Amino acid sequence: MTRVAASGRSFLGHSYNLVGIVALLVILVWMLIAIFAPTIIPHSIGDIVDDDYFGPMRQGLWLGSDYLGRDMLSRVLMGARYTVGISLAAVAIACFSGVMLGMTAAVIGGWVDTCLSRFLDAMNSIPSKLFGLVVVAAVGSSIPALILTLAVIYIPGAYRFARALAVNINTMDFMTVARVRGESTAYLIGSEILPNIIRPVLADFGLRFVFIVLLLSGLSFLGLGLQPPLADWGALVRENIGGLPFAAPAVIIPSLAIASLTISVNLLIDNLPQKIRDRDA
Amino acid sequence: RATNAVAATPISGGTFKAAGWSSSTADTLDPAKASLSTDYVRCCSLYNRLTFLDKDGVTQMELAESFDSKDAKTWTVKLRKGVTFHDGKDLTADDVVYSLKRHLDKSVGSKVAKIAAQMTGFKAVDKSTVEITLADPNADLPTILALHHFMIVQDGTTDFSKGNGTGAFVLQTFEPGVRSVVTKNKNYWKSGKPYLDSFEFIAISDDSARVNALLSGDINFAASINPRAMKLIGGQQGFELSKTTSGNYTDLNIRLDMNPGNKADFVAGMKYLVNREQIVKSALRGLGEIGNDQPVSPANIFHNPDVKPKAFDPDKAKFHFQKSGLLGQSIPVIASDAATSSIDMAVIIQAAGADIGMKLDVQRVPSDGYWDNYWLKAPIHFGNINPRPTPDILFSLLYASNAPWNESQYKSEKFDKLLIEARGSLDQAKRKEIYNQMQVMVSEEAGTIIPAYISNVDALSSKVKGLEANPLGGMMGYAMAEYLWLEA
Amino acid sequence: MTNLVEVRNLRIEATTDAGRIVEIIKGVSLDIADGEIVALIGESGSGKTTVALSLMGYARPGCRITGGEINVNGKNMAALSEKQRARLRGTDIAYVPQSAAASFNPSSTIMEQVIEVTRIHGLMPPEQARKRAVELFRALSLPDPEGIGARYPHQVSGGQLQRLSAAMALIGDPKLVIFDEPTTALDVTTQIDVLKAFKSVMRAGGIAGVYVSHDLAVVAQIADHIVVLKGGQVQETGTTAQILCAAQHPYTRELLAAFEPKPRQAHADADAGAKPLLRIDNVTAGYGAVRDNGLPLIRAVDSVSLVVEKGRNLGIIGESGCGKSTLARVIAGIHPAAAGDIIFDGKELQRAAGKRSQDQLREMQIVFQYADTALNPAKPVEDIISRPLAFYHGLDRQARSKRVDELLDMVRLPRTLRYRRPSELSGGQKQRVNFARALAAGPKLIICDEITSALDTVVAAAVIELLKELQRELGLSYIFISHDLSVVEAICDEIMVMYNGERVEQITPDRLMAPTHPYSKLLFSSVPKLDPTWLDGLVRDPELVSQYGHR
Amino acid sequence: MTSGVLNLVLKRLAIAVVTLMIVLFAVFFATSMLPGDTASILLGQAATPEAVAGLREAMHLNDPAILRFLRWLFGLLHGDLGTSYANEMPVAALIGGRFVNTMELAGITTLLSVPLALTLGITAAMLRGSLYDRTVTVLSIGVISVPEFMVATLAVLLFAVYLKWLPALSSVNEAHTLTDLVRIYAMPVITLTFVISAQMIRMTRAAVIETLSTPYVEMALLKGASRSRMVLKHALPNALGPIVNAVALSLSYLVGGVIIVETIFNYPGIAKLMVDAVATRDLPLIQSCAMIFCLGYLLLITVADIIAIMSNPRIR
Ligand SMILES: Nc1ncnc2c1ncn2[C@@H]1O[C@H](COP(=O)(O)OP(=O)(O)OP(=O)(O)O)[C@@H](O)[C@H]1O
Ligand SMILES: Nc1ncnc2c1ncn2[C@@H]1O[C@H](COP(=O)(O)OP(=O)(O)OP(=O)(O)O)[C@@H](O)[C@H]1O
Ligand SMILES: [Mg+2]
Ligand SMILES: [Mg+2]
Repeated sequence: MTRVAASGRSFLGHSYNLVGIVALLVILVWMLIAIFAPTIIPHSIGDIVDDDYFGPMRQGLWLGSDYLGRDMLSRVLMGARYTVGISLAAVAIACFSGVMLGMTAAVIGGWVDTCLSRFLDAMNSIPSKLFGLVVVAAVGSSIPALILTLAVIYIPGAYRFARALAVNINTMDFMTVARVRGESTAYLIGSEILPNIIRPVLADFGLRFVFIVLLLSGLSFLGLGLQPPLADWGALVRENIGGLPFAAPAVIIPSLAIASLTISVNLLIDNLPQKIRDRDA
Repeated sequence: RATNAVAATPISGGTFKAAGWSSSTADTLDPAKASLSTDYVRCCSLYNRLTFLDKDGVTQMELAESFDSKDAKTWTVKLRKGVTFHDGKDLTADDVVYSLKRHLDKSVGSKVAKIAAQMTGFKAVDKSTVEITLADPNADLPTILALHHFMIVQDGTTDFSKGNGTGAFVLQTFEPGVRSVVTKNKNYWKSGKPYLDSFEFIAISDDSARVNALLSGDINFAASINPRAMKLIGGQQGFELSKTTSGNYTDLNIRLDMNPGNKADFVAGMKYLVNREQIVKSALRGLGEIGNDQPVSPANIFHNPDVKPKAFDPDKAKFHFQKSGLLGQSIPVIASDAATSSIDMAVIIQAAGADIGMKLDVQRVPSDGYWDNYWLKAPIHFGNINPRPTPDILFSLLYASNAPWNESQYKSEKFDKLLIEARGSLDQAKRKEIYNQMQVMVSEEAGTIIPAYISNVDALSSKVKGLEANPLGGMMGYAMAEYLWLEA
Repeated sequence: MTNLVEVRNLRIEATTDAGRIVEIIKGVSLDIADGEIVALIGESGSGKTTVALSLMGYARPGCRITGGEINVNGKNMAALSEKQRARLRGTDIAYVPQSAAASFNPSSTIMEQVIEVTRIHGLMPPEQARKRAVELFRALSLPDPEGIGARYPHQVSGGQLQRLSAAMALIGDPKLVIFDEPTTALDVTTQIDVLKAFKSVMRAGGIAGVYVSHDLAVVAQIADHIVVLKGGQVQETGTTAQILCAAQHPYTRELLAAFEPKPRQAHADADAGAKPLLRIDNVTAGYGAVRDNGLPLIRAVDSVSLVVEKGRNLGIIGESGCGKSTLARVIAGIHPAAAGDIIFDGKELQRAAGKRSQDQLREMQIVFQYADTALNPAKPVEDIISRPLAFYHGLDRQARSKRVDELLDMVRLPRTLRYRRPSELSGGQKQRVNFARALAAGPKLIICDEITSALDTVVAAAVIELLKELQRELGLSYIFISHDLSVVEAICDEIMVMYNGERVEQITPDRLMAPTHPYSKLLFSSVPKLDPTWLDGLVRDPELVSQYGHR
Repeated sequence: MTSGVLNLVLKRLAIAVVTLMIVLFAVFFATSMLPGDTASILLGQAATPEAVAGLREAMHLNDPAILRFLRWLFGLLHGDLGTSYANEMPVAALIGGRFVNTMELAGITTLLSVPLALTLGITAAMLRGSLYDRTVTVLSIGVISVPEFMVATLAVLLFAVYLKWLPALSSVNEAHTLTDLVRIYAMPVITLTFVISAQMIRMTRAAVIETLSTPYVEMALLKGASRSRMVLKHALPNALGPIVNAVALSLSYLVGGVIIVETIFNYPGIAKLMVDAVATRDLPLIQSCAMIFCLGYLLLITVADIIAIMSNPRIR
């Protein structure tokens, strides 16, 4: 019930807490790696540098080798590009459109709500494998197509969740006040409803991010997007899963990478910097 | 690697549970339609063929007692007597005629319709004699009929869900895409066989799940395991591995009638760029034999051992690419999980190309629909060819000018002539010589790069005895159920 | 003899986002003897609610009890564990919240919530509790005492909710009840009944009470002692008689002075030339299923007509639940009328707000009765007030900020409040933010639904002064819905009396003391006087009471 | 009130039927957009043009697709799901047992995961900001961020291969006693619980926290309500809308999304059937599976919507 104490430091009119800062740092580190990966990887990601497969960690091959004997360190670093980049883009699109649509439906109500809800329900009941295959067949495979597919798969869920929250807010008096002021739907959505549902929506965002990170690897098996030897972290886990009985770093490291990123994103969301409102008072 | 020594006396009894790697709702008990290993295993346990291939690749008689022909065109087949179907009916010449003739019926959708098409006449001479007439002479007919699709079913059968054959087991349960259970045929015509009381076959498509099921004791046999799991099984007590190198291969096809394959130097360059040793070592984890672009594998008696593997030579490759003017251009290469190991091979070739400035753009496409949409169609793509018993089948399916699956669109009049000549000849030595020559031609001229023959490794509990390798494929050419027994 | 409640040197602090500490209560001490009722009065924002809540050992989120002792029934509430406090809440000490509307759980029925205390503490079987609740409903003059429990909070009027929450507090037979402005939402006739009911219930049970109010007349009727608070400090304490007759502290005197009704200056331009700004004809509206004739099942407003002239004000009075708020919502187009016409500034208005033009919407502003739910909890005051400035007037950032300061000054709120969220404001502060927002639009007509009900007399007088000033400057008109007859009297040119959804009479303030309609008579005779004996000595026409008293 | 509810339910059902039709058509349209048809896929590597043409003819695949779709729909009206193209068995027979299996797995998982997730979500919300809360957050996110196939494989390695406590495969036809049942379902159910719980936990937590700061919860506190009562009686009912939606979305995964669990534990369920059906372009089977998924999904969200509406008297 009590708000998390605004402990920790303040900066630029916001207060931060330690967990949030650490989470943010982890994310930033991964983002930097994503940006600079091509210049810092020790080996080309396609090169087979180890005679053994699932090789252990050792000098030169700091994270061991994968199932073909490729350098795991390079692959994980490069994988960051795709996992961070594609997943963030996709989850942003999915949540943004889903939440916007959900709030719009709740605010406008009536047949707009009914049609949108039914349409998105229908979309959600089409199996994603079928959907992925159709996308490949129709527009071919590319990273933008991959991002859009991931987004489209997760829009209905974000929509439903946001709508459920927004419908409750929509019955409040302050919504009526804004309505009789003649406010546009866009304002009602963005300024009256959103601030009240932003926390659960962000929590949802964090989760969807995790799902997308994992689904990403699945779609590459349908031929969407990433082409070998490129691989996102999920795909790295998948292609090296045979190393699990040997506790090969090739399967453990990408799993840890996924966990570090997804947990950080969610912890950051739980511990977002808070705006200090009475700074000049 | 472990070999399963044949113990002295087989023991009868026991339930054998084995897992293959693929299954689908399209699973069938109709031998003509059989398409997956799962189907072959089931059909082998329920039906018999006229002939079969033994472990050395030599054709042996099964339901047939003899195959005779003077001109390799008209064949007389004597059938074994005293063979009965599971429902009690005797095996007759009519059953054989029906079984073979079905393949010509388009509505059956036979997988070997093309091969069967050369059989133009079937005649039940008497109750146990069948006469088969071919369009053109073919000395390989007894071997061809050892293909799994040519299993003998009862005359008039259209509903195959009963699995009514002459085989070693009787069908108990069959759930497509899930499992089948068969039980010992007490009236089996091969005396003493089978040893097993019942045999359950399921499919576990996930590689590690299959191995784990074996290790946990849920199954006795895991077919076709991932080479990387060998380490795991090798280290465990009570489990063994059985390796078969049959003629299965994954090949890189460069269509000679399309850009860039129409530039001879590009094809030549690619042949030098493929690091066969690396592929065997890394992609196949040593479970394969280096190939040199000849489809006839060492497991086949007609294999030409004089065709030597082309050495990996990036410099020569670069020279050819430069000559073809394609160096530096981005060339798409289609790979898919549908063609075993093709993605790994593609990546290896891609990396080699990158070193010399040859950009190969590997495109992974869905395995779903791969054979329909990309195989044979894309300018550069991978194929995967299952073992065939004879060079004639391989060449006429894959390399003759009119071959239905001419993967690289190789066309040579000389080759076509040689093919017909060898087919009609009953002289083994002469055929061997012709086939040798043809293998050299394919290796040199066609656009199909066959870097390796892929070995198949089955893992099994040490209690399972009697397993031998067979050139037709793993699981003793899919027919293991009939020969295995379980140690108490 | 020790007292039931002894508060010594209580200090309460709030921590702001920046980590700055604001002392809200600065060393308050007070005593309450058994069975005694002590009133806390003082200006809005002076810390009344905060002190009252602290008696339960509770400080609102963001606040902390930092010093002092709060002895209730021999236990120091500040030192008890949360579990021990919970055991006392509802049974020993009960609370009637200031904003009843927000304090009811919207998703469960009223009855469930009223008898919840008995469930929590296992006081009696639910059946018995329900019976007792119905008795309390009756004692508190609620309509339909048998059936009202089955309704949901949004289905009853504000005054009804306030009484329901009193029932909720009384059901556990507490030793001490804290009433936080319990009658502000009540009309005077109901208020009398409720006050009587409170008084008799408390007397009968020997219950002690803390009565938070700004209404001196009401306090005079019910309290034995009065504590005057300002800025988190006690200014003066004394018996009711002492404070009312011989107040020492200047602030107390100021409060008392503000209570005296000011002589109304009649409008200079009260001539026939005035043009009607708003006219409504035979408007009918209500709730529930629409019947064949297009009218709703429950009629909250029944064929009401009225006229508001430019620059003049209309007061609407009537008992709680008579349909005042519904009428306001109908005029504003929030709750479209089922029948009737609304003509504003010479043009016929659409019944639904959504179909009206932006200027029409701007020119008519409504200030909601429940400031609590009408303010977006996620937005700071500044954003709330500056929105109409940006929306209607397109002011830039700086101009907006300046105007927000002006508006805050107008409604007597400190400027530093602009960064707070509604949950960090006192009841009266919220109400004024709500009003400031309407002012920001620059309307021609403001419909004020109880905008001074939570304000102390001094601030209320200031707000009324402001209204008059604006009217003089800008020619505004007001529709003033209020229970507070003195306020209505002070500002309105016409007063409409509503009863049971119908308009029963329209009178002018000059004739205020001589209403013709019997209901009006009853109403006006019920206005409490500053005289502590007024309530006990009040004799009302029994015929009128039986006819117009509570259904 | 009750007639209002009935009305609502009927209205939602009507809408559900329309949605179902849209989905069936969309799935049909999507399938026909995919390259390749049943005949060529069944023939696989043996698909010479003549052979394909012949088989297509024999299977009546040359009829216009829309006609086949309508034929299937018409059959559906008579309760006939049609005959599979791939193996000529009645679709109902193919689906039957697997459908029961899927429902069993989904049911058991629901029984385990929903109470677990709600409890964790609610308690985390109650103890917001505490170590317990953070632990629940980290664990629940950690658990879903490990890919499903890895969780499953790890479980098998541990419990089946090394400890030999549980079978590696979940062969339902070998379950005879309750212990068998527990042993067989243990690993798939745990894996699925891992997968679907996080969403429910997080959403419950977020929604409950949102309502815990309302004045009526404060009022409950002042009535002496215990923490659990404040949460369960006051916060939870008002947070129900988003929570049931999250639960419904999570559970809908159990119908069509369990392909990995089905594959690894070799559990014959309906998800794999659909994948097979798509691979063979087996229209009647695809349509039937799609219908089941869609019905399951619609059922879940309709129930969720109704609960959400019922829980807020203002929109009821
Ligand atoms: N949503 C609703 N559904 C059913 N009845 C309602 C609803 N809202 C209000 N009512 C009823 O309509 C009547 C008029 O309510 P209204 O809010 O207009 O009263 P009011 O005069 O403003 O009272 P108060 O002074 O107490 O605020 C009341 O009896 C109330 O119970
Ligand atoms: N969370 C908070 N943070 C900072 N200040 C607060 C917080 N909550 C309340 N306050 C301030 O504390 C002061 C006392 O508030 P309180 O609610 O006790 O006033 P009140 O006397 O009850 O006023 P009213 O008559 O308007 O209800 C007010 O100035 C208010 O703005
Ligand atoms: Mg207050
Ligand atoms: Mg009202």
